[in-house]
Amino acid sequence: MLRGTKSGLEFVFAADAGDAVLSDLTARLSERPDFYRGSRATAIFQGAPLESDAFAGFLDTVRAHGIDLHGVYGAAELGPFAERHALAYLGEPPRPVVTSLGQRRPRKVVAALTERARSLEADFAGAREDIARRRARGETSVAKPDFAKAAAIRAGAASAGPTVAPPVLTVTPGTPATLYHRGTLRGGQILQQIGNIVVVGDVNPGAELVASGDILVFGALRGTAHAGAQGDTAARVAALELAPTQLRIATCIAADDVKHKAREPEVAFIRDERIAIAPYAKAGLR
Amino acid sequence: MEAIETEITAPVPEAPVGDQPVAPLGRAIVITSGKGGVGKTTTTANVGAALAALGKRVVLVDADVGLRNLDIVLGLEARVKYHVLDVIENKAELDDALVRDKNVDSLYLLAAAQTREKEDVSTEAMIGLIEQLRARFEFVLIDCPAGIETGFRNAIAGAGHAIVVCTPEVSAVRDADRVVGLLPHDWKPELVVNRLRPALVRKGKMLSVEDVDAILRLPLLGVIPDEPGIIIATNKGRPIALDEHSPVGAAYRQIASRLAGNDVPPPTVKVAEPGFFSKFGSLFGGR
Amino acid sequence: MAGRRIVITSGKGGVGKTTTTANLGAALAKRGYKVVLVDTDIGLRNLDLVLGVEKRIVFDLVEVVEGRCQVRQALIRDKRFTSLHLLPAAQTRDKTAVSEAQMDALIGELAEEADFVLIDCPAGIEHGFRNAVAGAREGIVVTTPEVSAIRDADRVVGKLKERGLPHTLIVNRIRPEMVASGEMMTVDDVRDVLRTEILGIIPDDEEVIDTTNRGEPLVLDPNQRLAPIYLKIARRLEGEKIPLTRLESQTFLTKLFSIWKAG
Amino acid sequence: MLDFFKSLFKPQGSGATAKERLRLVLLSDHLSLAPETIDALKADLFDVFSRYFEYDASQAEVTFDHREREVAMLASVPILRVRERTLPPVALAPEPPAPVAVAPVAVAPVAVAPEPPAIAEPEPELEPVEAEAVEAGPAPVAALEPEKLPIAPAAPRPRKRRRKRNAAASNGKAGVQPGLSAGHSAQA
Repeated sequence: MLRGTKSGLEFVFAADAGDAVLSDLTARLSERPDFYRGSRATAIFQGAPLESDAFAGFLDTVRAHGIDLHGVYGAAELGPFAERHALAYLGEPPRPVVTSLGQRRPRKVVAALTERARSLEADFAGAREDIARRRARGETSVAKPDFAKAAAIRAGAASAGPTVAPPVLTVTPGTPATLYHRGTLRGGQILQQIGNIVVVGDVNPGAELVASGDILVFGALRGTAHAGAQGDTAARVAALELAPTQLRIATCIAADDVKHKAREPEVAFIRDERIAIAPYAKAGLR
Repeated sequence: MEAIETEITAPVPEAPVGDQPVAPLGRAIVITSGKGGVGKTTTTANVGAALAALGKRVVLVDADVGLRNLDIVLGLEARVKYHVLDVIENKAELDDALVRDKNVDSLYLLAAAQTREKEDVSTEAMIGLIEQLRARFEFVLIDCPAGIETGFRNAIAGAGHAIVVCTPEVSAVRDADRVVGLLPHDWKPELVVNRLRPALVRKGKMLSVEDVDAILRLPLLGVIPDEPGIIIATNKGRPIALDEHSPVGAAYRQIASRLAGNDVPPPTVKVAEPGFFSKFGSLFGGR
Repeated sequence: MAGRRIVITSGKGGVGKTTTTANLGAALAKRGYKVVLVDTDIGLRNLDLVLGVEKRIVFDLVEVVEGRCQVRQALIRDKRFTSLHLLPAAQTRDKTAVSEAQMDALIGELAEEADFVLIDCPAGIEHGFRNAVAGAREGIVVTTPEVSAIRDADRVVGKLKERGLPHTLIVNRIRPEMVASGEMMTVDDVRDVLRTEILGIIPDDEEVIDTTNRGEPLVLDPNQRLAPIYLKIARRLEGEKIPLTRLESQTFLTKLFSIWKAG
Repeated sequence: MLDFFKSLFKPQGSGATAKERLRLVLLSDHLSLAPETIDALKADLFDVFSRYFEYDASQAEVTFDHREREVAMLASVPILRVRERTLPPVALAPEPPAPVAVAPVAVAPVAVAPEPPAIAEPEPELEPVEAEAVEAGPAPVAALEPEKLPIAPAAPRPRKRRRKRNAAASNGKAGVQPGLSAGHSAQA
């Protein structure tokens, strides 16, 4: 299975994985030939390493795609296997951080994303890689809100009489406050906030909400929402009608392809590196 | 030279002289939409003609510099001598640039410049011009250009109220929504749904008025059915609002009387069946 | 050899520019060409909607120009036509975010690896129009047989001539029954008035509204009446000489028949 | 034969009127005369009219008409009252009567660019228009060879005439009392 994480791409080989997995992974890569060019990757063997020369062939295609496979995680005896393939042996596989949801696990907790959504995941791996690399260089993935410009617009707007509403509505930086906005957010408007955002009203397609904390929409979220924009994977997005054009939490991206016309409020959060959507009432996430 | 016809007609109205009680300032309304080709110019011409037919003194301002069309829809293209920029650049008096409609007496047109750029008009000049017109007319309807660039900003700068024209079609609704987001917050824009085809709505092939309202959430001013008669009227250069037995004309007259303040029952929508909305789930939520 | 850089423009909005760009692009892709569609209508993004890929946009044209991502990361590949790509416009920016020079360079870069780069031009003749035309080397003017659309198309033809760009004309939304009854101008009328060569004639069809709502270019569906017409226009664009199907002649005969029947 | 036969059947619907109006509008757009010059020409014509009689400016029309081989300019001007004594002719001499004499001017970015105007294409129907159009025009304007024709007049015409027009205009145009309908004649 191919997975994109904060530290880059990861090829995960389950214990019982046979050679078929290799050809599947090669096919996945060739589908988007140069999308992952220049990204770093590691291989994780949950079981015994694949001794066959098919693995060597796999390594060649990985390098052909310009992916720098620099290390292998796995059980102890992986050392010689790693040297044979000129890879660094990195020891035990990293334990995925799973925040426990408590006993009352809701039965149909996760509206599982469809196959098409999962393929989107792979599609966005390159994008995630790029964001991760830029964060490593200290840049935020989202352009820092330009407070000076917003203030100027607001100042300018005040003096020039009936003029156009400022496209960017922002709040003074510093205290991670919550930006409260009443009224429908129209296409093309963007709310950026260090902290949380609460919107009472709809967020129409084409509008964007970007917050470093949580996002709550007391209405229909049809536009794009990006919570935990500075890497906070605990951030959540909730709405009475969650039908976003696109949903991002920290570095995870998902498009709501599931045709679930839920009649109830829902919340989206991160569970093992992926965005999960659950009915708000049952999610037990208070 | 062609023989000069002799014909006695009433001259152009004069600005009210100082001592007359200064009439209350007219209402400046901008007709906008974001997306082009949804019927802004046709709506401006027909609502203007209908208001004038009710005896109101109306001026139509074509703010679409470089893409002048209001004159052709009204059939006055031959009578335009001076345009907005001439007045703003003091090359002509406002009186000379005002062209009177050939069908309705109290309807006047101030045409756009055809060979100039939108950036040639400054926002302050536009506001000044609209103020001048509000002093002399009860209604100043401004035909706004498509898009959200300089032309759009100048068109809405002088106005105090907006009518958003939208066709029941996905990208038109989205662009209208974008424009409403750019209008000053204290305005209460009203919606006109244009070119509705009830048969298509029943077949679920076209958005219903409810679907459009679900996104835009604006008070509904009028619904205009899609009739070939409109193309014929534009070809002839005669507003269809003056045609008694045309359903489209009636719709425009209804909008005009609603603007003139007589309380007219809200627009009834013939389509009762479930809209396109329910069949395809949330409108933009995907298939 | 770098691909052809064609701007699809019209002056007046709502005449079918974006639908034509999407379907012409799909038709060319279906014929095996590598096609990149560029939406330059910054602030009023619609091409993604017509292609049904609005959910997959991560980066957009302005972010590419500002260097915040590489071109290949912003390009969205259509799932149905593997050789059709879209570079989406930005939604929360305005047209001044990009300059004519940047646009010319960007289109040049795209044309290196594509056979056709179709630029969907915004309505009007302001900054957006100048950006779209700056990147183009050829033009297709879309109009409808309606008075103000033709007048705006005439203005745009003048501007393309000013820049020395070769251009052809697509007459969209012709209603044969209204042409027959003399209530609508014929294609020849439009050509005489605009004095430009005709690339294609597209009759009015209510199905188009449905396909745009569902985000599926109609070239996809063979039993769509308009699908073969877009394919024929694509072949003409490639240089094939295909005679224009005269819509009126077909309606002229039906008119004759109706008179005989009524008489 | 088909065309003749077809024309029998196609009644003169609004499509034909639309084409006609469009052709005129585009013609005035296209004619190598910049619309400003056409407007200036129209304004001069109305100035000349106003020296001889009072007319209703809002109803006056100046259009171009395509005759078989040339373009005619038609003025239809409703007269209110003929002047007893005509106003002294405005001395035309000092004013540069035709913009032709003006030095080469930086061309304003007008639709018609320095390269040969659209009409120059070998369109048989329009070709002669170019050469004869101006002579056939009624206004006694100096002959304007097409190539030397600058796209836009260099300096806006001096405003001197404007005052005379206003003088003429002020007594000619009585203020419209609200409710005065067009039919009712307003004797100035």
